[in-house]
Amino acid sequence: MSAAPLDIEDLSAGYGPTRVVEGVSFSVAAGSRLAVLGRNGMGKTSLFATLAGQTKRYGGAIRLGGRDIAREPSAARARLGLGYVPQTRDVFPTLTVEENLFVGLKGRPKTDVEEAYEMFPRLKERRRNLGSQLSGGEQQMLSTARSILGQPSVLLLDEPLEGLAPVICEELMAAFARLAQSGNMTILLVEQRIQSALDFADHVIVMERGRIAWSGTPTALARDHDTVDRLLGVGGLH
Amino acid sequence: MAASTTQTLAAGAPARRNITGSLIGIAAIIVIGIIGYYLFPNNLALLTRIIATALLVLSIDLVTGYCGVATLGHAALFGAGAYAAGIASAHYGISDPLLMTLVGALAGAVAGLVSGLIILRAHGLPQLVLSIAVIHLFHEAANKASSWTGGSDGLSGIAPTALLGLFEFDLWGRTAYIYGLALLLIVFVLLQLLVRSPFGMLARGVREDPLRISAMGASVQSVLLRMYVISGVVAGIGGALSAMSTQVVGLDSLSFTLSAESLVMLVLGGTGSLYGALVGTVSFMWFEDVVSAANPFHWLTMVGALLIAVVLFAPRGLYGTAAALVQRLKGGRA
Amino acid sequence: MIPLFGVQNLNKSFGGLAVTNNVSLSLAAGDRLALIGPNGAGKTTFVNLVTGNLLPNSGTVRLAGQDVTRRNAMERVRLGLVRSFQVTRLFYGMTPEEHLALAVLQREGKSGRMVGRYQAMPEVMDEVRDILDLLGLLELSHLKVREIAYGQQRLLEIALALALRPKVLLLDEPAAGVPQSETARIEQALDKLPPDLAVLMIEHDMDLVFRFAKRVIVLAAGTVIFDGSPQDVTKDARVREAYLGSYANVGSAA
Amino acid sequence: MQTVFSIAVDALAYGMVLFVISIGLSVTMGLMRVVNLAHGAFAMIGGYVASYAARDLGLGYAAAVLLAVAGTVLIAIPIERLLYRRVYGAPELTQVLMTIGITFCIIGIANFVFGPTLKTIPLPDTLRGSVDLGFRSIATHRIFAIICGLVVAAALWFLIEKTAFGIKLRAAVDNAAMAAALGVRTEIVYAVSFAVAIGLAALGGVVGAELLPVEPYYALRYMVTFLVVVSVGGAGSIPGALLACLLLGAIDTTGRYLAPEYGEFFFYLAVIVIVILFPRGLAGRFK
Amino acid sequence: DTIKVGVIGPFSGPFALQGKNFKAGIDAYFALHGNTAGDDTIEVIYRDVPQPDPAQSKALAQELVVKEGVQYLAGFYFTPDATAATPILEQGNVPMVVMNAATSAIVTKSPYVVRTSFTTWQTSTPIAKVAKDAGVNKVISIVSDYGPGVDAENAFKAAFEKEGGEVVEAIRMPLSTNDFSPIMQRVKDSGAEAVFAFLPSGPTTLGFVKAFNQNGLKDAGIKLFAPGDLTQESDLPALGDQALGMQTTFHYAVSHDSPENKEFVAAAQKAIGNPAELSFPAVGAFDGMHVIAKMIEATGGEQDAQKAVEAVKGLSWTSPRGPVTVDPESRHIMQNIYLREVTKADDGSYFNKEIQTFEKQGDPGLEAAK
Ligand SMILES: Nc1ncnc2c1ncn2[C@@H]1O[C@H](COP(=O)(O)OP(=O)(O)OP(=O)(O)O)[C@@H](O)[C@H]1O
Ligand SMILES: Nc1ncnc2c1ncn2[C@@H]1O[C@H](COP(=O)(O)OP(=O)(O)OP(=O)(O)O)[C@@H](O)[C@H]1O
Ligand SMILES: CC(C)C[C@H](N)C(=O)O
Ligand SMILES: [Mg+2]
Ligand SMILES: [Mg+2]
Repeated sequence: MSAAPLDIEDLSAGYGPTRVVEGVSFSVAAGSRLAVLGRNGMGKTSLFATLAGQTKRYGGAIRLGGRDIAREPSAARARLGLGYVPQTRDVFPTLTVEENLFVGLKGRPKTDVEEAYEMFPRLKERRRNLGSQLSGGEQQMLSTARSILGQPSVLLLDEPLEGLAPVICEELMAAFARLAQSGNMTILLVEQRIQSALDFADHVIVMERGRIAWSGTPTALARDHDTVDRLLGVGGLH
Repeated sequence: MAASTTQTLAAGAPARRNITGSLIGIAAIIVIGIIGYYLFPNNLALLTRIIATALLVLSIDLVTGYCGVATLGHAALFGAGAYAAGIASAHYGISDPLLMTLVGALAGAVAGLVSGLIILRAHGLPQLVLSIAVIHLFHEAANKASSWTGGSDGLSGIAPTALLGLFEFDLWGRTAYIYGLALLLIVFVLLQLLVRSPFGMLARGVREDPLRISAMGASVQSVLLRMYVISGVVAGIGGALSAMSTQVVGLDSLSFTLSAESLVMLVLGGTGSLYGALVGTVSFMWFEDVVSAANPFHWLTMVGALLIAVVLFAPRGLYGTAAALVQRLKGGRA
Repeated sequence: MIPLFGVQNLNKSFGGLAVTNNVSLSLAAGDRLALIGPNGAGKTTFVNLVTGNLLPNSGTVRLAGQDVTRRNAMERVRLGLVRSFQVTRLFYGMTPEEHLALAVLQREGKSGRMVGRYQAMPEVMDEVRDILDLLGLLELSHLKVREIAYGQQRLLEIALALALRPKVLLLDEPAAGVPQSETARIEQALDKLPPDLAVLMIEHDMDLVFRFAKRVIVLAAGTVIFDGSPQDVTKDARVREAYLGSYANVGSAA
Repeated sequence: MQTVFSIAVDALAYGMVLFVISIGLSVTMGLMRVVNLAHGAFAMIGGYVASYAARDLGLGYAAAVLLAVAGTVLIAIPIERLLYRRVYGAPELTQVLMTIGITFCIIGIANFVFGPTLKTIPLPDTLRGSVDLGFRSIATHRIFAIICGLVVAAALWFLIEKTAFGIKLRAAVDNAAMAAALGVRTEIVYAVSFAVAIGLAALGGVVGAELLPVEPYYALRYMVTFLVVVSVGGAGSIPGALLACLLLGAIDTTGRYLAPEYGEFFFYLAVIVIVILFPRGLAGRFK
Repeated sequence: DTIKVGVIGPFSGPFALQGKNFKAGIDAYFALHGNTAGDDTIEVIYRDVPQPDPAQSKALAQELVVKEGVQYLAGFYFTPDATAATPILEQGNVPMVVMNAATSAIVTKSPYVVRTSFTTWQTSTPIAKVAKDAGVNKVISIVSDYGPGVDAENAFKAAFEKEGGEVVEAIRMPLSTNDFSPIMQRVKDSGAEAVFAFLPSGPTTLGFVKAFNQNGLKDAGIKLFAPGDLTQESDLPALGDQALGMQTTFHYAVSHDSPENKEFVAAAQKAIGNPAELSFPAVGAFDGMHVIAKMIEATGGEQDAQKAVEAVKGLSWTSPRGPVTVDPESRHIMQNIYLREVTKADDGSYFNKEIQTFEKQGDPGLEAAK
């Protein structure tokens, strides 16, 4: 069997003297869908940022398709197949929508942006607008589409549903599921809408103060009311 | 309850620390001032020049460090003070040092208002350009009004009378120095009160996000303009001090060069803190004096190297970096 | 009831794109209104027009009996119209305590004081602490905002709006980025708002919308396509198609 | 009427020379967001290299220009690696401090190596002398400068707006971390852009030397002029910079004809009016 | 004893070349006459004021007097810098020898000021006669808009009108001007037969002269007259052929043909390193040192400003520039002013060739001010 698309071991990271990710280890299989849950400020964003090479790693290994990338700069990781959609979206404000998408192409022909337009027709309508002129939801679409255009083998999505209309959320989650099921993309998802996350994922980890506090299947988590209360602070799921 | 004890601790501690901090600061200025007096009794003119410039740099800090207004034209406020005090003495016989200081402060305030009204019409780079335009206009105006200002030959004939009727402005510059030190202290104490006041906090808010400030119902323009006027008073006092101690005012006091140099001093020391302004001025001018005396022909390279070194090794400025280091050693982020 | 606030035939377009199309609506004291609609429907633009951050092409905005269409944002805030931002806008180098103190001082007309310190003003400090406590930010009150997690910044954003004691409050996606567990805090805060305050909330979190709103307006392509009760909105075919999708089923159950 | 034409020609020529010299700064300031006060210093280095090549080595004008551009870029590369790299993304004032420091050092070194006198770059015979326009004569060299300006403007505009490189550059500037997360090698993009900007500075230094002669203090003497035209145009915008140069060139030239004693007033008042009317610059990308 | 002399000048920055010339002149003096005067050794301390900056000049002057204990202040390239230091003289009992600053009034600021350079009035007056003699009646005056420029304009106008000529237009342009084409258009439109121009020595003169030639004024037969600042020797290599034939009046030309000057030039060129950099501030400094040496001799090394100044009033000697006298009344130097023409030497270099002498010129500026 080939190496796992993503495999991390004893990872720790943080800002200056404060550690916000501590001893995190997990491994995901090709085409799987992992949800990372946890309350505010528990380190989910920091974990993803560390994987993408944007937060200081203090120790531990990160392997992408078996290759150690822990010391690679962010751009090299991206070119090795890691896609990252940050929580803050980070649309390029002075580039047009289309130019934003071009940046995500990683050398593919420019015509391939059509793929993004298929996924989000709204973006096609706004293709000549600047990133800064987009509505909140449109920015979210753009950021997601931009990363997917790069055909990553592992895609990190930090709250991709934030600010999206319910219809779009459904369509988007369905699209993510299709991408994962096609087998060439492994998706890691942080999401506040727990139900959506559980519907989507085949495996869940819950973070608590930088560590993995719970790990298992969505069904197990849904049944484990204690954990849900304690770690997610949500009074039951619907 | 438990929560409320942590609150009182949290709120009380920094408050007390701040007050001790400012007392230490004031004491430090006095001590350094006195040491300067006894250590360099023959160099008081330089020390006085440093004080006058420090007032200008403090004044820039108010708008740049605290309000985030980029300016390369702040010498307009300083020069206005210098020329006003000088003209008062040379043309109108108002030669009492206290009165001259007052005239300088007023003129500085007016110049602050005028340049503020122009400079605050833009942000960022265009703002910087407005400030450059303003200083050039002031400069040209002073050059043109040569019957008042002496044009490029400089305004001479300034003869301040004895301070309080007792202390003459002597060759050694003792009176000028001590008077300057006193002015600096008073200004410094008042500014410390100012930057910690609600208004000071409002100004910091403007620096961080003006849109947010107006969404809170405060007028960004009015905050900035008020700060510009205050800044003008401070710079004007510096200008007046310079006019009194030099007894000549040159066009350089309204120049882009002076504006740029004093901004450099501020950044060197660290923006957004009054100490940074002082540390920056003293270290820059002292360094410049030493290297230019050591090698009058090629010292500029040394100053350039200093600036680069500061950016590389003390990116927040001399004071800012030192302060951050001390914080780090003490541990804790608060 | 006399409307506290209203807009008449408001229009705005960017280039050729009409983003706000003849929108009229009014709010009375005590209203709890949710403004929903697809992404890019023009909700944020609407808020910007109302607050004075954008100028309309035509139409009027009235507030507290005055025509404020040409007044700037600051003056509208002083008349009691306060907003929160969809993407947080905070003073990243300042602490939550300072944020709220500034807001309270500003509201009381004391923000121009050049001597004295807010820490020494008990009435300010008490209020600041109450608000921090309400939103669970007390422990963070002395951290720089750039050091606190995004979700908590969102809470501070709302705290700031509350501290200004508005008459009309516009909340642009207050719960976006706030985890479900913390959304409860926002609801708590909203519950404690003075009953005569009018609130307009833009939100994509339908759970929150349905718990909060007594009235829902749906905007699509800049046009109001629905104005009515939360019960009715899930039954409206156009809204279901344009916005709610299958949520309509879940939502009505909740 | 003849006078009007004549002034117009002067204005055009002056504006284009300004453009050639300052456009590189528009790239560093607008696109790389570095307030590069050392721009003039690199232009000056270009001038010195060309002067040395043409006068002391006896090379032809074209060869001297090429050598100046290549030489200046070569000198700039280590400076970029060691110093500029440290201030990308730093607060503007920190960049001001660093680049002023660099300027001081370059001035000091130039003064030491070449002495304080003017250095000229001898023109080839084809560019020497004047061309008769019928109603007046104009220095051939100025026509050359105008052509240079147009070519540079077009090429640069194409590079930045239309090529994949230009998009990556603009993305890296907007948000370097995000661009990297999308696989853009921001360091390389920056290094190349910096080299382009410096090459343009050197070219401008050489082509503009007839108007702004090369001497050690060049680096500071014209700093403000460059800063002003770039900002008035809107940093990062090629058409903006072109427009600003032509407009300010025209105002300056006319002012100097009509009322030279108020020349400075004219110029800076115009700057104030333009900035107030267009607070983002004539075609500004950014605030 | 060691007598210290403090020299303030622009040793770095845009005017570094002029400061360098101060030092060359002083070094040349020591090379030729030794660094002793009477039984005393002279030591020079340099302080840099790169651009006009009276506050800095005064602070440095004061430091030199009180801390370094200098007995003489000298140098001063810029007028405001000199003026700023004058209040120190009486209190400090220190004479000042101005080696360049060229505004007439400086010597009136204190009885302890002696000047060994020139004034702009002094150098700009004789050219009026030259112009008139060349048959020119209508002149347009173009000067840099600052003190010395205004002086030059007034001096020329006064003298030219006295000669019966007419200044049809007087233009003052900003110091920062670098494109002179529009000014040249003004000249064309004015109908003047000649241009009188003053620009401070340095980079801008190049652009001015080029603009004059390239805009067709030279070809149209319009003449250019100026005081020698415009054709400072150190600028000539850059001006090249453009300047050929230009006539200027000045107090000194490096090419001045006299044994004293040959000796001086040899020593000063050695001191400055690059011979092409030598120009007029060097001779002001050289003669300044001569005056200081005389003062030291007269006082026997004692610090007595009054006595020192008295001793040199009326002093005459043969300077590299020709015969000179310190006018006892004004303490300003009386000297010959020469009309020179830029000429190409056999070795291909350019020089100011003296073609006419106006002997024993005082400072008309002081009289005009009265
Ligand atoms: N730039 C930073 N500097 C210092 N501390 C930070 C920084 N960014 C985040 N932190 C801290 O790191 C911790 C983890 O933050 P992180 O953003 O990873 O949490 P999160 O789980 O993604 O939360 P949320 O659900 O609110 O997005 C928080 O305590 C936060 O205060
Ligand atoms: N300055 C602008 N120039 C051009 N188009 C703009 C500008 N600002 C907004 N738009 C467009 O107007 C439309 C409405 O934007 P708005 O931000 O109001 O949407 P919204 O309803 O708040 O959406 P979301 O729920 O996604 O935040 C969007 O399609 C957006 O791209
Ligand atoms: C013409 C120059 C030599 C005069 C000098 N700059 C002065 O201020 O007096
Ligand atoms: Mg997060
Ligand atoms: Mg929105």
